[in-house]
Amino acid sequence: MSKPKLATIWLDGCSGCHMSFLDMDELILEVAERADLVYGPLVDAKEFPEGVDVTLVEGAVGSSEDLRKVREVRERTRVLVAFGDCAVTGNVPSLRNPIGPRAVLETVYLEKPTHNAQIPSQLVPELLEEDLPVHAWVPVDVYLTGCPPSAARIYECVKRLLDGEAPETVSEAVAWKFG
Amino acid sequence: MRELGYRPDALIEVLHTAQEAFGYLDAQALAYVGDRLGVPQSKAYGVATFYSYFTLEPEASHSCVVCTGTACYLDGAGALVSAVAGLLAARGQEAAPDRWLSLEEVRCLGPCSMAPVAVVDHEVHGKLTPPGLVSVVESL
Amino acid sequence: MSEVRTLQIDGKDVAARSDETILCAAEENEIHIPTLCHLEGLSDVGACRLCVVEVEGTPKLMAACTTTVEEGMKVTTTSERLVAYRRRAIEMLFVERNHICAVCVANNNCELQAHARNVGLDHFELPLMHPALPVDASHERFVMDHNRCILCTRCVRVCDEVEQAHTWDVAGRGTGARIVSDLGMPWGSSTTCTSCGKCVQVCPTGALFEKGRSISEPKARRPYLPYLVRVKERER
Amino acid sequence: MSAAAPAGAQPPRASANVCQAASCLAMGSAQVCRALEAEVAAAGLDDVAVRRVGCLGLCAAGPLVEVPEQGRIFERVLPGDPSSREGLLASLKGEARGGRPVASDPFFSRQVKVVLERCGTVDPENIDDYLATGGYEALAKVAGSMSPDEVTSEVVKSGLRGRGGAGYPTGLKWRTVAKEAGAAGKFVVCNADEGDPGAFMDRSVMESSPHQVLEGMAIAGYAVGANRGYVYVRAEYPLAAERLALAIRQAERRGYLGARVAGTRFSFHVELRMGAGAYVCGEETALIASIQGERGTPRPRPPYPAASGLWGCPTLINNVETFANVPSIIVRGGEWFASIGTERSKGTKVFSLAGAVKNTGVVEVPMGLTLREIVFDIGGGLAPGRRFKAVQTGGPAGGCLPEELLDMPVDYESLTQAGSMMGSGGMIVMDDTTCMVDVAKFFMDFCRQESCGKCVPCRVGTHEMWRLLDRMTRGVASRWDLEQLESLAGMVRAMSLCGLGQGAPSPVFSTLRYFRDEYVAHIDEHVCPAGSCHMGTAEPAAAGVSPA
Repeated sequence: MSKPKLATIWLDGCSGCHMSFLDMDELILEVAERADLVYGPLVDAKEFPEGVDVTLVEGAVGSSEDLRKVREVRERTRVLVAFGDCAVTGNVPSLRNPIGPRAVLETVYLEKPTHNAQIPSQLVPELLEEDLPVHAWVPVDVYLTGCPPSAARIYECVKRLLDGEAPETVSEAVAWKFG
Repeated sequence: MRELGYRPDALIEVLHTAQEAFGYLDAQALAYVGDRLGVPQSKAYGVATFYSYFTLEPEASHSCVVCTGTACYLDGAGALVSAVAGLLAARGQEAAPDRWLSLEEVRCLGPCSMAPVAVVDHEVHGKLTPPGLVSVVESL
Repeated sequence: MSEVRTLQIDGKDVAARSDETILCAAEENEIHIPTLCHLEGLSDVGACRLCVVEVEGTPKLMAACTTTVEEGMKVTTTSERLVAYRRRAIEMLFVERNHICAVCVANNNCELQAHARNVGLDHFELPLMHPALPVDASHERFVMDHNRCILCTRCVRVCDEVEQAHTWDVAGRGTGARIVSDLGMPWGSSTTCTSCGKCVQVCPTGALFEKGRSISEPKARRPYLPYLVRVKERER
Repeated sequence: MSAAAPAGAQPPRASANVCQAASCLAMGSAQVCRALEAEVAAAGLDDVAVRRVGCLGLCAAGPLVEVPEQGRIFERVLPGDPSSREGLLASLKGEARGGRPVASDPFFSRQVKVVLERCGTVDPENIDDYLATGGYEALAKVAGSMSPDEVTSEVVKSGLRGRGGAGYPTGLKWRTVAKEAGAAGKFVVCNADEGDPGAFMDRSVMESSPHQVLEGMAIAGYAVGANRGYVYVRAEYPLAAERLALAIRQAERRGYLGARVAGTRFSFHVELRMGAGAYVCGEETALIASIQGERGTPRPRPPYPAASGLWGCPTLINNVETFANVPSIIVRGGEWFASIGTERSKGTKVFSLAGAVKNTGVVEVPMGLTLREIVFDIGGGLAPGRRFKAVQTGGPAGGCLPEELLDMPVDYESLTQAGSMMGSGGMIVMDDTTCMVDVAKFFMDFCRQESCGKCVPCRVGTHEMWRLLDRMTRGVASRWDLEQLESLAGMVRAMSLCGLGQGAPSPVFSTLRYFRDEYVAHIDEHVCPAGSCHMGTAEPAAAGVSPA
């Protein structure tokens, strides 16, 4: 029997959750043993593969590209984990919501720069009107809160899911706090 | 205020009177009223902002109050509001400090049998159509 | 004079004074009912609704902090329905303003955050409202961050009832309600604020805080309120 | 001001009673009155009196003028149109023609008037008119020859229940307040903050017979041992407030209010307090806060105002219509009152009929009449070509009742069982062009704007329910949104602090109960069956919250 497929993806967030994931120390070897890490910032794969068992989604959905990715991930994943506060609530990236994307772009690219002030329009995805949690767009199976979630809780969550535990019981087991 | 005996419970009555006299309640009026009635400033401000009848902004020269009670709503009060709002937008006067007209919505004025109803400068107009209300307003 | 009443809370027979609230009676008997707007030493307003309990024979849920005990009362403090409703109420408090725990001065010292954890709230079903709210840092020592305010009015009550300055009150209504100082001007320009800091002390979240505090830095909780109230009562 | 005949003069042969209530006034009935006076004088009809009276009921056809001697009501008597007065003038001359015959017209003949007895017959600005029709007799009788307990017993016997909404037995409430010690005094408060959109009965009563309300309050004051009363009138009713203020002054001058009521040792002072635009102040604890000059935020009950109300004193709060019933109960007896209506809902109820019904206006019917009788017989049904869909009762805390319930008797219990409520008496008829999801959204928008913001279930819950309903009416909602709506509705009803929040989900519940198919059509098919919602082309994956 082949090993379950594990993927991670980094959307609108600071990558702190991925850092925390790496912070598992030697336990990461156990995860590597238990699963095939098929996609993520740590893996050299261009395309998000089909038939993934568990995907950890870090970050909120802030741009058209984030949205395209998260929909693709949802289609190709059995158990989707909203990984960290940005994915769960929008968290820091969502601080822009009260003022809207236009104001953010103007402040960052037009008012603040000392030279060559212009809003980039090529090769960068468009910002969505609001920066929203993952479950605003696609169904989420497990919410792993924390900014970031501790390595121990990430391990706990991944291990249980790889063991085939139901997402509901995993959710209960790893429920913690925001922040 | 003298009539009401400088009691804290007269706050709403006094604010009514002050608004009638000055058209709106500015910080000075609120501070004065609070002081004389023995009501803390923050409480006077809290009361003035709780009730929709009180306004902390200067009044426009004319007012158009569209009733959006149930009967009026069902009979097209929304279209009345948009028609006047459209007129205001066309005149570019909705945000000027010395505004020409204030457009407000109010919940049920009571003459439901005349729905939809609007009150233009304190005069009640019933069974209105959007062009009808616009012509009333334009004649001001 | 108060008399003794006997009642049942969660099946346990308890005795209480006739002027005591259900919350009081429960606390004395080590039965913990979640609270947020309640704070010992301040009057109760029954606003946060977290402490609602079921009372046999009453179809309505009663706020434990404002309902006095009655002879023979049968009170249930925890049921599936109550837990679900409390959870929803906490969720509502989160979504109506910008509570971003990760960057909040009260992170790990916040009663709202603790409640969310206690009821296992791990995401919001309701969409976040993301209102644009100001942060008032005009006071020389303190800051009022409306993004974190849950309108529990502890600050309003402590300022009115204990400090008796009545600098704070609530303005507006509905989701537009805001805590204001004096005539809605910046806190720093308040002529009534004594800068006593009691409001900062009683704030359950990170809405009121001392300048210079960093995220997650524990705030010293000083249980001075019951003492102050006793002193005031003695004076009277 | 009034054309009431001076004492000793010949009573007029005929009179033109011109309605001076808000709705007819807005159509120009003050000018009609003046024009009529001139025309009557010009025609040399010196035995005809032109009188200013209160509401004649059929507001749809105003300005209204009644010629009681001929039993006829003339409609749309317009100030600028002398031809609209031809039939009326002929009638005043003694010809029986034109107008609407009161005796045979079901709008008038099916009504039973207790509260509205004097509406449209007395000049609301003249206490003599009120006195001439037996006004203040009940108060004089009570203060002169009855014990407080006898008064309360009479009210208990009548079976009168609160007309403001919930239907709490009035006599019981009086007894509770009467039993309180009230060392620092007691208060009687008249709740005239008629805030339900689409309800205007209380306005009509205050504008048409203000003394009747004051008399009821004074009797209540005597019964419960209170010497001070407040009438809390909503700011949107300036005419009602003006007439009440005038009535208070007149009654004080004549000794029916003030230090020695009707020459007895009982004193009762009434003050008028104006609201300032806050629906929640109809809730009794919020109303108390507002009278005290505070923000109108409710507080948890108990303690009930009967034990601790205004300034902590025992306080009796009843609404306008409840008080207006009291003088008749005293004069004619509780048993007489109890003989009208049904087993558990005694007496009559005043309704304001509005919406898609022909005869909009104010009507008073015995409890237990069916909705069909009210809407179709009295109300005259709908405009030709329109189909009845629902009738909304009870305001924002009430519900929408469908066609299959038209034969339901109108009483407190039946309405509550059907998922609506009696409320204060607003009745809005809706036809097939009205979308029930949109109606639910309308009421939720109202509640969200009127929520005081004190408790979180109401403050946030009404906003969230409105948002979900708004999504539905725009055609972008999912089944998940519907689930959320139902879940929120249950939570807000159970958890809110006061009646506003507890009642806010009711229109949602009742429309879901009777018109669920309309919700489903909006969600599954993006179609508004009534054709009133502007359904945009479905947004690409709207940012709703999807299920876990």
